[in-house]
Amino acid sequence: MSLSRFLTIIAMLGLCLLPAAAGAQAVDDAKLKPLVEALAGDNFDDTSKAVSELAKSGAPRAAVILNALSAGDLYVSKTDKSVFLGVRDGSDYAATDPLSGAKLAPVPRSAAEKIKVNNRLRRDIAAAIGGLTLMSTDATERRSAAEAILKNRDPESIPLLDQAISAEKDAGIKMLMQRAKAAAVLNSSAADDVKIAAIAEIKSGNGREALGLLTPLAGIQGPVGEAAGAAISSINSELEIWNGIQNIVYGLSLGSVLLLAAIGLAITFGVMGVINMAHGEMVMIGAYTTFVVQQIVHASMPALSEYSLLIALPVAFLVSGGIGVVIERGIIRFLYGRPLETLLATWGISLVLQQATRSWFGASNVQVSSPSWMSGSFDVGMLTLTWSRLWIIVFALSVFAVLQLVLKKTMLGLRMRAVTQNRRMASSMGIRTPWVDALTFGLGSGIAGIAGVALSQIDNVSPNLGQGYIIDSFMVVVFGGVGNLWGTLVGAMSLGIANKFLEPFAGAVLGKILVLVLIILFIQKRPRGLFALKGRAIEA
Amino acid sequence: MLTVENASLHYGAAQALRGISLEVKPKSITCVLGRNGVGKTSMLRAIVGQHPLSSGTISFDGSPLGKKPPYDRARAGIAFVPQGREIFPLLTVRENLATGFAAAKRGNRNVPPEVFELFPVLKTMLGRRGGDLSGGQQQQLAIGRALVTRPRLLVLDEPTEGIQPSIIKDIGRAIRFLRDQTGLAILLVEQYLDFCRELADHVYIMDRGEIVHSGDAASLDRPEVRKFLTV
Amino acid sequence: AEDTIKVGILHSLSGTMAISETTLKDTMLFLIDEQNKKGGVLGKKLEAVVVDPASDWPLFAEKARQLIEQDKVAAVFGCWTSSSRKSVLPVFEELNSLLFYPVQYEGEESSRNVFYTGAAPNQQAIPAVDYLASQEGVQRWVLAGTDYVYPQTTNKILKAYLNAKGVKDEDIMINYTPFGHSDWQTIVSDIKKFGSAGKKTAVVSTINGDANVPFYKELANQGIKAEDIPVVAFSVGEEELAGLDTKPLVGHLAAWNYFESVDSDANAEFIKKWHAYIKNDKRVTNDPMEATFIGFNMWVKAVEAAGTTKSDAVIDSIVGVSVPNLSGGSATMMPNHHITKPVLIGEVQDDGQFDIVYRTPGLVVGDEWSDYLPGSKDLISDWRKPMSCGNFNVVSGKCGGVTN
Amino acid sequence: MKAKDTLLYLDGVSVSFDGFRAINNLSLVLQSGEMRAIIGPNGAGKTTMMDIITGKTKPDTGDVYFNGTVDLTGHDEAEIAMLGIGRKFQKPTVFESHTVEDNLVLALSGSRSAFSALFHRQSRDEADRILEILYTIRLFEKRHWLAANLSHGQKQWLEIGMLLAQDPKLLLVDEPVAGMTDAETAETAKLLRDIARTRSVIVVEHDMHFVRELDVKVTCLHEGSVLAEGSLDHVSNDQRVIEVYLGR
Amino acid sequence: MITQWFFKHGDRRGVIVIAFLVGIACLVPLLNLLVPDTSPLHVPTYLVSLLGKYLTYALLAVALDLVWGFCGILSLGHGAFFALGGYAMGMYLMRQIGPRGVYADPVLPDFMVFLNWKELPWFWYGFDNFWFAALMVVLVPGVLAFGFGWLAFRSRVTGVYLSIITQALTYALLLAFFRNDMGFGGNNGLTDFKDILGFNIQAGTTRSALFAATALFLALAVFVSGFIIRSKLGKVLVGVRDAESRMRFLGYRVDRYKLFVWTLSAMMAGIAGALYVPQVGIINPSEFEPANSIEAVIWVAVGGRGTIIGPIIGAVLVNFGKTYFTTAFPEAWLFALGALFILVTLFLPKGILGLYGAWKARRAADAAQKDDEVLPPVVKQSGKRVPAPEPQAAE
Ligand SMILES: Nc1ncnc2c1ncn2[C@@H]1O[C@H](COP(=O)(O)OP(=O)(O)OP(=O)(O)O)[C@@H](O)[C@H]1O
Ligand SMILES: Nc1ncnc2c1ncn2[C@@H]1O[C@H](COP(=O)(O)OP(=O)(O)OP(=O)(O)O)[C@@H](O)[C@H]1O
Ligand SMILES: NC(N)=O
Ligand SMILES: [Mg+2]
Ligand SMILES: [Mg+2]
Repeated sequence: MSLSRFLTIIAMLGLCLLPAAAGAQAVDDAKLKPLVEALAGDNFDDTSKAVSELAKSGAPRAAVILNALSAGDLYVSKTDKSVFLGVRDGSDYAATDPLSGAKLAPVPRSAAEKIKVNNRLRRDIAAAIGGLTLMSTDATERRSAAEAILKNRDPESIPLLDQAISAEKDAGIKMLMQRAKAAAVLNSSAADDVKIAAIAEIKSGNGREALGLLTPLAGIQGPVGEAAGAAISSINSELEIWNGIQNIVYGLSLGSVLLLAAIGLAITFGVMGVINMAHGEMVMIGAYTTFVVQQIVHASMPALSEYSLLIALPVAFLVSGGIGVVIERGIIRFLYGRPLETLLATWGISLVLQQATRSWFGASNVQVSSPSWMSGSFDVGMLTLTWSRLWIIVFALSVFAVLQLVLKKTMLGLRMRAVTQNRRMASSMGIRTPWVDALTFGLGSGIAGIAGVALSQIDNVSPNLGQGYIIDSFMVVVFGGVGNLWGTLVGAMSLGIANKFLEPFAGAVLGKILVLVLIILFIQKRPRGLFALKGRAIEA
Repeated sequence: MLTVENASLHYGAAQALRGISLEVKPKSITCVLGRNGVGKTSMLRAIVGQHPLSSGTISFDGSPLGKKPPYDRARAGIAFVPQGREIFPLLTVRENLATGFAAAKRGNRNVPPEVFELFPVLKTMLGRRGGDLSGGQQQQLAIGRALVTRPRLLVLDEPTEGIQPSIIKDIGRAIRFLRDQTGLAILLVEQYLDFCRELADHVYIMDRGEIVHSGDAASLDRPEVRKFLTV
Repeated sequence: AEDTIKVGILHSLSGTMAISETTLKDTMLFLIDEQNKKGGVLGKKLEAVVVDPASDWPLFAEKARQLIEQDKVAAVFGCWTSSSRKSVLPVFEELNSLLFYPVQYEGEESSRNVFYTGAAPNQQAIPAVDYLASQEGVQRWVLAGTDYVYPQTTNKILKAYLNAKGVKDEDIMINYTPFGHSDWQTIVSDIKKFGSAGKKTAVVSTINGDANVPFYKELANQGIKAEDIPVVAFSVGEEELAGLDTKPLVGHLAAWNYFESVDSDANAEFIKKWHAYIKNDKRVTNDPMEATFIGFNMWVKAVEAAGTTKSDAVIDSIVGVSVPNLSGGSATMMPNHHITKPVLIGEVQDDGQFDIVYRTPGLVVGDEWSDYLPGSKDLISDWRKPMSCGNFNVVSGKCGGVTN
Repeated sequence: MKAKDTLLYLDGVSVSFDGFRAINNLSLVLQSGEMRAIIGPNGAGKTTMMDIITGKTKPDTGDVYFNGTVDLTGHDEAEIAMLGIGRKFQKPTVFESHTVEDNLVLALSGSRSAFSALFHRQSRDEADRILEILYTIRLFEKRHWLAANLSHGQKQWLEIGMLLAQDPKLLLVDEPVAGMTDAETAETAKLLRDIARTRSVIVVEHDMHFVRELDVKVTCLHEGSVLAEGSLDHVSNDQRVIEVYLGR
Repeated sequence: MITQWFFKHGDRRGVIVIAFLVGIACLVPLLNLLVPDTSPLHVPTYLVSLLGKYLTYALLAVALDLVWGFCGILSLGHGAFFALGGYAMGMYLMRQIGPRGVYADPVLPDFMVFLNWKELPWFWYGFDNFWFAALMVVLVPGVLAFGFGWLAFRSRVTGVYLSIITQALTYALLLAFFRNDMGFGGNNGLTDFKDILGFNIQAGTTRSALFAATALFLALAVFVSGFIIRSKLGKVLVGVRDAESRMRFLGYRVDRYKLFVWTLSAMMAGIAGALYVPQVGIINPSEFEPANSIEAVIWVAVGGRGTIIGPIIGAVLVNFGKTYFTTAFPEAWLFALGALFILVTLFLPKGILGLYGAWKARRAADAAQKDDEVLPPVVKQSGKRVPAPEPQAAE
């Protein structure tokens, strides 16, 4: 039985190879022209059909044409219905003949229409191109070709894959191809044992993806179904563990965001005792500074675009810090000794800053783009972690470390603490209190500003940005224990992790409510926060 | 070295000093006495710049201090040991002492050894938070902290308050030592008569915001002077 | 301009909703300006009265009352959130004035004094789901929304609709998040998980304003591509995309009744004039702007027809009024005070615009009382005389709200 | 020794802060009607001992009994105060935004319940008592002043006044004469001796003249335990006391 | 009798305020209902409900000042009590609609019908009865405040820690009430009210009556607060504000005192909310927003903390400013309001009422000058104004 099955497969392989062999022969352009023209069909079904035919034709430029279609660079002339590759050039399209690659006369924009693609088409094209580029010399093309087939699971590509697998040198791509093949096999009418081998192959890969491929099989009666079922439950139990890990990692990541948002406040409020309702606006100003810096960099130094965030960091620090200094000198300094009134004044400041931003930049979001090193994600086991989140964790911890160093190890830090504990006496010790006050508030604000740079990567940049963080920030600082930077760190992280552990079973809304209730109850146990300062020193 | 001329001071509507004049000579110990609430602390606050005068002048080294803020006065060499200690509660003892570096010259940014000789307890408690110390320990810290600035004029407001007898003696010795060795001028407000009598080169007595007596230490034993200090 | 007709503009210019509503205030000023260039209405110039209800719902009610009683405006254009509309509704009814409400909403309302020029759920959500099911072959659905009435109701309707089409409960995941939610890691990862069951999966998003940018950023970063798990949104338009880098989001969808990319002469002209008015070529247009445009023109036409701005007359004359919309057709005010609209599905492009991939063949009439909710399926609304009832129960044959 | 028949009984009390032993196996007994002076170097644990008695600090180990039977470690500050233990703090603490008179009104003995406070009307007796105290502490003229505006010494007096108003069975007085003139010191000593006729008093002071004038048994604490006890002459001749406390 | 007693025990300013409030409680409705539209004395209905709304805010502010100004408890969550009172009233008004709702359900409110609720949840029982609802108006905020306060004061949570957990409380309630599942109408809240105690809620007479009721309740609140502050209990509270632990050493059970005013204040806030809802016609979760509570704190600060009248002035003034500015400069009004807050803090450290206090102090000082005697900077006996030193934050 297994022999006969083997023979059938051989036969099938042979059949499948036929079109590929046919494709190897050159086909003259005239025959292809109607195919290309058919891409501009009236509905997506027609286009889709044209795509697969074009791919099967094996025309050397098919990949180019299909890529262009997918990218939206293929146009159809309104007058003669001819199809061309277009690039926007003022009010015209610079046109190229899709088949020959020859330059054509420019076509006015109004005379041509883009050939529309939707998701389904894009998927079809990717799969079609996948077949065409599986043997490409470019590794990335081969990789995406394999990925496309893995998604599309077309049994027809099995022979192609075999060919490619044997030629493949890159181990990673090879594995991907093998998985693609396994996926295709599962989708074919291959024999049970071949399928079971394929299941093993799939199971060794990415867990989530494997689940997606295997779940439909689980219902099948017989050995394949059983094998799939076993594979699924083993993947699932592994996923359980990874879920726990994921909660912790995501919790740390959320915690880092909270930490960043709160850390400036830990200075202006925690150290200085100013109930700084304008803290959120300092964060917002940092985010807007990032926006402006990016605009300038894009416009005048496009080469540095990738690093505009790094440029924005010091600028945001200076801008927010500078505004902080101005606020301190202009308003806050008259309020030392009456901290509750700082609430009123800074609330006023926050209203003014919000409205100023709104008048200046408009009420809606502005766009801050992410450099490539902060885009995308990577997998660790079954956990997906995005680069932006990772960098934010790293960044938050670094900011924390630097700040801790400044406060604990520098003369400035000592003076800041002395001034905020007893301004009058600090002055009598020779400390220039106005200076120190301005610098402290500036430092807190500046740090809020650089937090804004980081938050611009994951959140809205709008005049309301700060409002979204102010409550959480106060919560973190107070939960951790006012005046204790370590408390802020641990507070932020524990709130983040608590949130992430509650979210899966309580849902995001109830989870958040529960966290708030936990904070209320926790404060009963520790009325001065997580890292409460103890002893007489507090009452002194 | 320090001259106060015709100084008046108000708290809101209430007048606490009424045209006070006094002088502190270099290398000398000047002692001010008076009952509770006569304005001693107010005068010291005016000298160190913590409260503005409503009229009159204070000059240090011949130049009027005017509206100079406290930190400039500290940097000019006036150190202050306030009533009620006012140490920084959340800073450690070491850090409390280090706050004095702000007013010290660059080369002098260390704790002079006399401080630990005088108050050995501070050395054992360097890592403890100032606010956790006992009252007397805090008082010792406050004096030590003032010495860290290497002042030329040391202003002390009831420095013996709450300090154990043996250390009071030490403080007396130290003050004298500082006057003799480093040429420090000292302005001392005290209630502790014996302490004053032993130390003072010159004494003033205040009553109701005015100076009512000025003389040497011996004059304190005169009955007409004594009456200012009775109830 | 001694004798003018005053028009109230009641959109938040500060607070959380300013982000969306400010544009509508500008749109109204633009439309009034255009109308005045054409000579105004009934021979009088229009005069805008702008107030800022500051995203504060009771303030909406206060401002509405002030506009009507103090400023004596002929009609008010405004509100965005349903809460704000709910808070002004009694005021409009009590003082018998007119409100034109330009935003898509959950339905389940029909007031004699309010004209709903945004979409009802059947003019947005249901066609979008149909599109995904037929064109993308979606079998598994994530209904993700912000935890408030509009998403909850829409999802209720959608769930009933999907169930009716044979989708099982296990293939529907419903997820709610708080307002302004910004940490989407877990949810996006859950969506991924839900999508790896071997069936084509899509997300139907009723996530509100602020939360969208972080949601899409996370979506992009975690690599959920439109080809794998498409997201179709009902509250994400050109204005929202302006805050996003859309390159990783190409192919995700939105369902509206208008897109800036609509290819029509009316739209081209509207955009041109808008840019000229606002003096900024980069300002986008969006669906609520179109709804405002339609509502305003309907009001103008109804006033001209009635020959007066008096509320009762306008209410009588406006039903049946038809004005051009921006997508090349026209919109008609129906007896239920909702309008007819085409439904468009667009895919996000890398330039922040939408490519229209689907358009309903005809116009869809806004359904105020959803057919998919048990409590309202028997209700209809018809404000024409003699029925003049917003909630007529076809089974009992009674008008619910007025008689017992 | 038995706790019974004593007013205050401390036995084997220890307390440490972050590993530092501030009170170390301290035992102290006070009979009712007794006045005791406590001396000892700075940091010996005198204030901490008062903190323990008044419920501010809980001891790590040891017994603290009041009136022979009441275990003070099981009560909070307010309850202990209501038992009849009053305290004057080392650093004067008064209610700064109340007038001098209101400070005394608040301290005046009587019901502490919120309800009675709401409907409280000052009786003649109470008014007289306040006047009397105002004269005693020499703040009669300043009775309408806000306490915030008093000088340091005046606050000391006000606090003594509050203690008097409270009329407790046991008075704990931490450095009452710090910042007082010699004449006032003598006055205070007289006052305390008067009080001690009817109540028990513990006084902490560094002023030896004052302690001498009190003329009572003296306990010298050192490093959290009793170093010497007895008459002042006895204690002040103790070599160890001279060594750590009095100096030469 | 009562007036006699009142004049003897109330201080003069309190009496004036109460008399004024009672006066407008009569006058405004009269001017609205009896004076013809054309008369310049006519008070339009628009203004009546606007003033009514301001006065409910003023009542909230008085409640807040009772705990903050006099007892040092800075609540950043008083809006929660206000909103709960409002919801209790809203539930009554909802039930009053009866079968007149759009779905004509005799029992279920509209939002329950369309969200497919089958029966009335238990916590809606009884709200068809006005007196039950009225009881709940004070009981629900009262019980919540009592429970919350009992925990917090017993654990000695003070200062910013207390402030922040009050904020957490209102924030949690905000999120909870947002949920449709809670059965309070989700974010749309309760609205579309028809009548109250059988009177049409939109009728001019009803509005006037509600206004009068609000003014009278505010007068009552002023009276009660004044009574408390002038009593020994008031002195204890101020003592707690200044030196809580010292108060304990005097034998006062500080937690009970705090709990008493805290709960009372929450109940007052609940009444304010209950009066607010019929006048604005809607209650929804946004009333729980932390920003609303902070705003209430700001009214108190602007008017003058630690006074009874200051909060009223602050609430009315700030809200009048908001009403006026949002119309006069809709695009820039936040600049005006923000600047107002900043300027008040900088130049009127004691709030607007502080101006008066400063003026009085100056007069006292002038008098003192003549005496040539060191006179007290603040002459006070009646407890009218108690300057508040700041609790030391973060030290
Ligand atoms: N901040 C203040 N506001 C108002 N009056 C004050 C203030 N500080 C002190 N006074 C008053 O000014 C007068 C002088 O006070 P000062 O503190 O200078 O007295 P003192 O001589 O140092 O007294 P003591 O010996 O008690 O320390 C006193 O009557 C006091 O009540
Ligand atoms: N909370 C605390 N944390 C750390 N150390 C403390 C704390 N409280 C007290 N101490 C230490 O305990 C010791 C005893 O302090 P205490 O205040 O009781 O001394 P005292 O006898 O009253 O001294 P003084 O005469 O100076 O007032 C001191 O060394 C002090 O530094
Ligand atoms: N109506 C809405 N989108 O709230
Ligand atoms: Mg003094
Ligand atoms: Mg002590």
